[in-house]
Amino acid sequence: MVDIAEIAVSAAELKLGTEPVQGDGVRLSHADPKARYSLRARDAKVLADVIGCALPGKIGDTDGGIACLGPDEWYALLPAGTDLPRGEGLPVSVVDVSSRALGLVLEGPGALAVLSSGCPLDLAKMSVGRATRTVFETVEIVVWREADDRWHIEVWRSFATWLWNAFLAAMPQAK
Amino acid sequence: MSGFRLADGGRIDRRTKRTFSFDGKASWGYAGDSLASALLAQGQMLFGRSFKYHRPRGILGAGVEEPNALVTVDRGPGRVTPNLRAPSVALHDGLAATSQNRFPSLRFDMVALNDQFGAFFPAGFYNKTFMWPRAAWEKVYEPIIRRLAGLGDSPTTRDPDHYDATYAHCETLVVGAGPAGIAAALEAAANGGRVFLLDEQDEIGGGALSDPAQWAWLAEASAKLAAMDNVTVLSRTTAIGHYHQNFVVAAERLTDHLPVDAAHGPREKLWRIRAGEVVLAMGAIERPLVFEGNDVPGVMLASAARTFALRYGVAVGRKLVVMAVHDSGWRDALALHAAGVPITAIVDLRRDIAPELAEAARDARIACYPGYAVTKVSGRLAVDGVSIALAGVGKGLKLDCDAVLMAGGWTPTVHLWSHAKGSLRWDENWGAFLPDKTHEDLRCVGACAGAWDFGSGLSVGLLPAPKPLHESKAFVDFQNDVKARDIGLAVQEGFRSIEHIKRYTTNGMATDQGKTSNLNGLQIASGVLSRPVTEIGLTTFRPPYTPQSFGAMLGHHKEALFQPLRKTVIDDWADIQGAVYENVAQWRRARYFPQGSEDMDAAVARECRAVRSAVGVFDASTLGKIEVVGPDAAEFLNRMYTNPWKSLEPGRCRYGLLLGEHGFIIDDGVSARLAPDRFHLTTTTGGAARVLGMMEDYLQTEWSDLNVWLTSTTEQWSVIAVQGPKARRVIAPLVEGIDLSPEAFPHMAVREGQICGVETRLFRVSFTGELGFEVNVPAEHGRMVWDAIWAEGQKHGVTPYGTETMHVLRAEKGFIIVGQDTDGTVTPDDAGLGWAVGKKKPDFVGKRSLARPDIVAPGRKQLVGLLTEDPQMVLEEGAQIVADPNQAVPMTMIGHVTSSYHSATLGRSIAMALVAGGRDRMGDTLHIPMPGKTISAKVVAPMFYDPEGSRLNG
Amino acid sequence: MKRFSGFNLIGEAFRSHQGWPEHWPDKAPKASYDAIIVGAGGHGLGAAYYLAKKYGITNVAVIEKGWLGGGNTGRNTTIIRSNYLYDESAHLYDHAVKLWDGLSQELNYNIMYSKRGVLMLAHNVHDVQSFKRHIHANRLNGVDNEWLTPEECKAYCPPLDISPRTRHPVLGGALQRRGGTARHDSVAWGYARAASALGVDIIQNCAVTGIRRGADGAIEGVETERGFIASRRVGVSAAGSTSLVMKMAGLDFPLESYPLQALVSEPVKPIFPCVVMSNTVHAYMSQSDKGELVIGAGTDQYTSYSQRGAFHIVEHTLAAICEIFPIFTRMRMLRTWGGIVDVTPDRSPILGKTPVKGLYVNCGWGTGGFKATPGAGDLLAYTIAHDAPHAINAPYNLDRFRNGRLIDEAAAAAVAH
Amino acid sequence: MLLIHCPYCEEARPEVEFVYGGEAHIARPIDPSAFSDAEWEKLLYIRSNPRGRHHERWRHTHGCGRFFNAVRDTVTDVFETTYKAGEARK
Repeated sequence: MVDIAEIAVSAAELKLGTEPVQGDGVRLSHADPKARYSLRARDAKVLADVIGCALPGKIGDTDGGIACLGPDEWYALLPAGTDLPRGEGLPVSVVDVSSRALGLVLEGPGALAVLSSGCPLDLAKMSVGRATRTVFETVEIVVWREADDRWHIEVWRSFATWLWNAFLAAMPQAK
Repeated sequence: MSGFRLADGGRIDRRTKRTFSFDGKASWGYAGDSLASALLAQGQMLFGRSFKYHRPRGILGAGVEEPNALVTVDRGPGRVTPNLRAPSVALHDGLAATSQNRFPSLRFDMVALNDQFGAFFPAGFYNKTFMWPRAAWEKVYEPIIRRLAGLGDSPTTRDPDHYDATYAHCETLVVGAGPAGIAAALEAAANGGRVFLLDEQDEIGGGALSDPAQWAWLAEASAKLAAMDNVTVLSRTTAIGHYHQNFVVAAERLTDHLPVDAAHGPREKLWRIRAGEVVLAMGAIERPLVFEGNDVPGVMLASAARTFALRYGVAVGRKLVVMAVHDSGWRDALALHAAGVPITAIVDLRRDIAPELAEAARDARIACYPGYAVTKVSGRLAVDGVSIALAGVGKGLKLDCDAVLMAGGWTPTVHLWSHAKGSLRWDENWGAFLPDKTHEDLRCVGACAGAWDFGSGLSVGLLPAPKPLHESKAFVDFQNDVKARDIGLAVQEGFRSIEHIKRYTTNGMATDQGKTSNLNGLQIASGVLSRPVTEIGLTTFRPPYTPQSFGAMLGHHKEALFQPLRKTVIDDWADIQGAVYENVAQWRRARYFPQGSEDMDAAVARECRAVRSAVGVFDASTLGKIEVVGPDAAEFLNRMYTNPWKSLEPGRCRYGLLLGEHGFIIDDGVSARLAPDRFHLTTTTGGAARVLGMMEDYLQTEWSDLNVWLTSTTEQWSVIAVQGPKARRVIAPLVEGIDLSPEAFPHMAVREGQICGVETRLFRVSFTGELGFEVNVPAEHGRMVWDAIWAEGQKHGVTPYGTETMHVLRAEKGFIIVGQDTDGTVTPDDAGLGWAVGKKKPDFVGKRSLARPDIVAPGRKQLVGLLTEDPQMVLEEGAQIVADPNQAVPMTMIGHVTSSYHSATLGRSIAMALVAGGRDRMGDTLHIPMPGKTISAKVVAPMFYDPEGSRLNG
Repeated sequence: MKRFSGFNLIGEAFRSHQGWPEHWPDKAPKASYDAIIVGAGGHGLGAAYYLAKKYGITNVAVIEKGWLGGGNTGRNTTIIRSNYLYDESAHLYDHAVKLWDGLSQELNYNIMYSKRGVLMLAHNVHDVQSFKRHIHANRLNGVDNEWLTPEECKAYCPPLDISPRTRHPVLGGALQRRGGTARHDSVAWGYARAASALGVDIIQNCAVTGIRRGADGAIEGVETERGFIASRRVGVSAAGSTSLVMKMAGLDFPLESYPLQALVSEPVKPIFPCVVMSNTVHAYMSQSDKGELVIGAGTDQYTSYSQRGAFHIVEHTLAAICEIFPIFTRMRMLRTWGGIVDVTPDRSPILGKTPVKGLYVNCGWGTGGFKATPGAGDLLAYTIAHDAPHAINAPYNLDRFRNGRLIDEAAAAAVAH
Repeated sequence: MLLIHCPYCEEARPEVEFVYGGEAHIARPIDPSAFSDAEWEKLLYIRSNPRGRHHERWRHTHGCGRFFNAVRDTVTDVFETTYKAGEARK
């Protein structure tokens, strides 16, 4: 006789927490609000002139809140409200994506283990100050190592609830 | 000796008793026992019943190779696990195990009658019978076969346990923590890299756990490993498989060894490890010997008896006979003797025994029978003696005993090596395959590399016997009841390849995966065929190394975390309003908003009327959005879409139709030009990622000269559709900086400005046929703006509507939904969208395919409208259409209904359909045969409401 | 051929089964044949059998590079069904289902065809529309396929979780009662034995190394590891290796070969009474007569001949299985394996003539070839015997990739909106 | 899970970050309308599907986002090399 009890929590009932969660050796919280830009250009110099900021030159490097994600792509995490010039008519693309993603922060000695529970990169070898786009299981994220024990994770808004809860599930085991 | 527990020795903790039950009977053992050792200590010899004949079976091995002693462990509701190997089940307080595959009890099993009739069930018997009468196969034979098959019972309720998973990285991964693995780990760790050492047992040590002489060393090495920061030692962790580029997957068992009330956290953990170098130190497994009666409970591997005695302090009998063809059997016998286990005799097929072994046996007063073989084991539920004969056929004698130990030589564990596609070579000395070459950074050490001293011996598998092969009951695969004669029969019936023999006899396909049977099967086939083993082949090893729970494989992806469910920022509002949802791609969307006891039809009718007569609001945020920016943006879109884009002025919108290169519609959406070098594209909800990927493909690989970039903005913008004659009045008080007058802001225009104090891209577009706006605001403000529109809308009778209403409204206007009215085989012309194809454009994606012969041939299915003769009859979506309803099955179908609704606006049903040559059938009556009735409908243009579009321009 | 029957089985039991002859004698290749089939899978052996049985061509060789039935025939999850959407597909697969019925008796070999029903689950409105379309089309084509409510699905398959709280709630299902499974190895062996009895030579361990064409371009025979074998008619039924064989004949084919994985659990007592498929959740499962849960996993994303798939495919597959059937998380995976599936651009097979006279092809079955085994064999045999396709396989020509008349069942189920 | 060297990121990354893009070096013509049906069929559908060296496209979708080319042995799945889009066939 098969008897399948209903699940306690359904995917639809998962909640995105608002307050930080402190676990044993790891803390999960929301990052401060940010202005986010997707910046594109074949020639970094033209783009740098448009936005008036220096751009990191190598994929994975960051500089002043801007990460180089690809050969012609940068991702800027700037103080909320920052308004960048669009460079109209120039061979650049400046797109405001401030609302597209949410920033989550994992910090503490267990943070690496939480992130590694679903991210296949060798994150221990990632230097402080590096950033990259990657995945956590099937969800795309941008990982930014802000300090030895502090990781900033950018995730598209509608995936944040799942990711928050996946982190919560991994936290008790991450000591 | 008390019972079968030796007076001393072993790694068990004799001060700590553990109580457990087996088949409901209370029993006890010590901390450190396995279920098998604890039961053996109580004198239990009978552990299970075999798969096919239900023959009584005891313990064969002391590790994962065990084929017979399978039990079900019950840890409470939802926590029942079948088919666990008793030697691998750690004893804990409260452990409740039951035997399997017997009815009604282990000692008295009625199905064991099968054994009496075993002669009628040789290998492959089912292929030869159960064919007459034909109907009986389904009704009688198959149900009986199915009921008799299977081992334990499946769980029947939801598993309350959770599972963990992680990725891990190391420079060196060592699989197997026996002496060779530990040495390899220590060596690698000294170089400073990250080292993982995995072992499947409860504690590390491997073979050393059964050798007290090594315990001091083991303790020292364990301590040393534990003290090194760069070393991770995982016991109870089985390396399941080796995958490409040293990706090794392992499962760690976290709680099953603990009493239920002490088990917290995940039950198992999946380790997905990428290693620089992999060192396999997986050891070797002793082979049984194949002789008459080798499956009677009490006949087991010599190495198992050694482990039970020296690791667990249990004698497997009081009078043991060893049947060896290998030195290791003698060594084990001597070790057992030294530990106080009474060895009566050593029988060895070899005439020449190494003098030091023979001498030591003599000193131990063990009778030796060189040149002899066991020819028969007497006893049914337990051994009570063996017959032996010179060379198996000569003069015989009987020996009194209660257990028989088999020493048939050793098989290196090359499974993971083989997973990695490493090649194997046959080694005569081992009588087994050894690792040869690999293209991975992978090596074997210790016994699995063939680098271990077990002594020497024969590799015979089958012992010589007085009976001819076809009469013997000598088992090769114990669990699956494969006898040596079954292999003989397979060969006789023409099966020559080892893969055929395996599949025909099922040798090696049991839950032990052939760990003790593969090589013996191969040897026997080789003997019967008189061909060398290497010509018969080797069955390939596939992951997992041992059976692994589904739960461990899925890690966190269980229940609520199975897959993300995407929700918009307005979803919570819809939830409070009692919306009924539907899943679309990864999203959930409000389908309709029932009030009171309304069903879907009533709610949708009300929502439709509201939009047509007043105003409705709809959360369209899930639509895909792409920002296309750069000097060549218009040129790029012109190449991607079917229609012209270069002439579109900033501030205006255009419907875009996207084809695959095969010429069929794959997506559509309304897009806006915000500036000469900036477009805001929309895609379907489900197509967003696919369209972006496709566009990136063309941009990067075909037209890399274009200066244009694509950015997904799907989640940047919340989209609130405000539709209906009063739409302008609802948003007007909220909007700043945009002239909303029809003259300044016509249909298919876009303006940037502010709404409720935040920036907006305001589209004047309509998927409903009414005056309409789509308010795009940054998602962080989406809910606030929605609330404001909702509040303002109260003055105008605003009604929220869902996707179902959206579908009805657009169908009344004949707007298609890609994926519903198209199905991947529909061209623009088929869909009546020929107008959206730029005739003068020299090229666009898919254009060339539209000129293929079948695409331009007459008679293609074309999108039309259908009006049923009975206006209240709503056709079923997917219903098939025929011209002649009176034809016989199979009928000639000329099309199908793609969309069908009751239109509250029109007070009748409407439908869209793809019909062969449909546009030439306008006015014709076609037929839709349904079960028990045929519905007639007239072909009309797919436009049911406001064909002039006057309402759009209000 | 000694007849298989319960009576003979009992008779043989009294002489220890020493009277059973070889299923098929191991033959050395003759110098020439009237027809050669390349590839001794179920399809190729079936073609040889029907050539001999129905079309009177008995001087036939089946040549196989490895052991017969060792490719996809012996590696698939044995699902049989015919509830396809398009007329072309419904006719093709239903032709096969009709042959499955009674095949045990025809071959005098119990291939254990089990009509336990194939239930396809609908998880969203789009699935429902698509399945209804299938059901209506099937009904008018005379193919059984019926709609079940979630409760009826649950009654048909009790381990199914139909709670609306799951991530992909079950909204209903399409059930083909004649669908089911068969024992894959037995199909290959049954055809081999029956074909052999009709005079067909089965030649294993004999890889094709070349295809010889005459001055007029027509087929003259095949070069093999064991020498040249002449024949004016060669049918290629080589699944994942078809591209390679066709290249020997100078033909480039619209095929790509992908790794496909499958797995089974440990055997348990009967718990799962039918075949269930869920395209939306990506789960396919049945329980074998032996008691193993038989689970189809997905293909890897890249082409490969390695017969070795990636682990994350297994992870996703088992997560999907446990989502739909949550009672199975404690069941244990016993074996995984990989096959090589040949996939065409429209994921429908190619079955018919080729531009080379005397060269016929049966390929491109992707992940779904087992169910078509008797039909494909029969139609390939027909095409070889008549040098022209049967009406059922005529649409499955190579020309469709040129003229655009594709038969794209998967596209018809495509999701957008 | 394959480990793929991305020629842009200049490091080996896990397969799940990548999307396979089919056979490489099949260039779309400047003027498809000049192609015969047979030529168009070849471009759309005919694939070499070799046993051995295979030139193929990958996109580092969940990384740098770039398409690039690779040479992989389809029997062993071992990558011989990867190189940037636009570079000559290797």
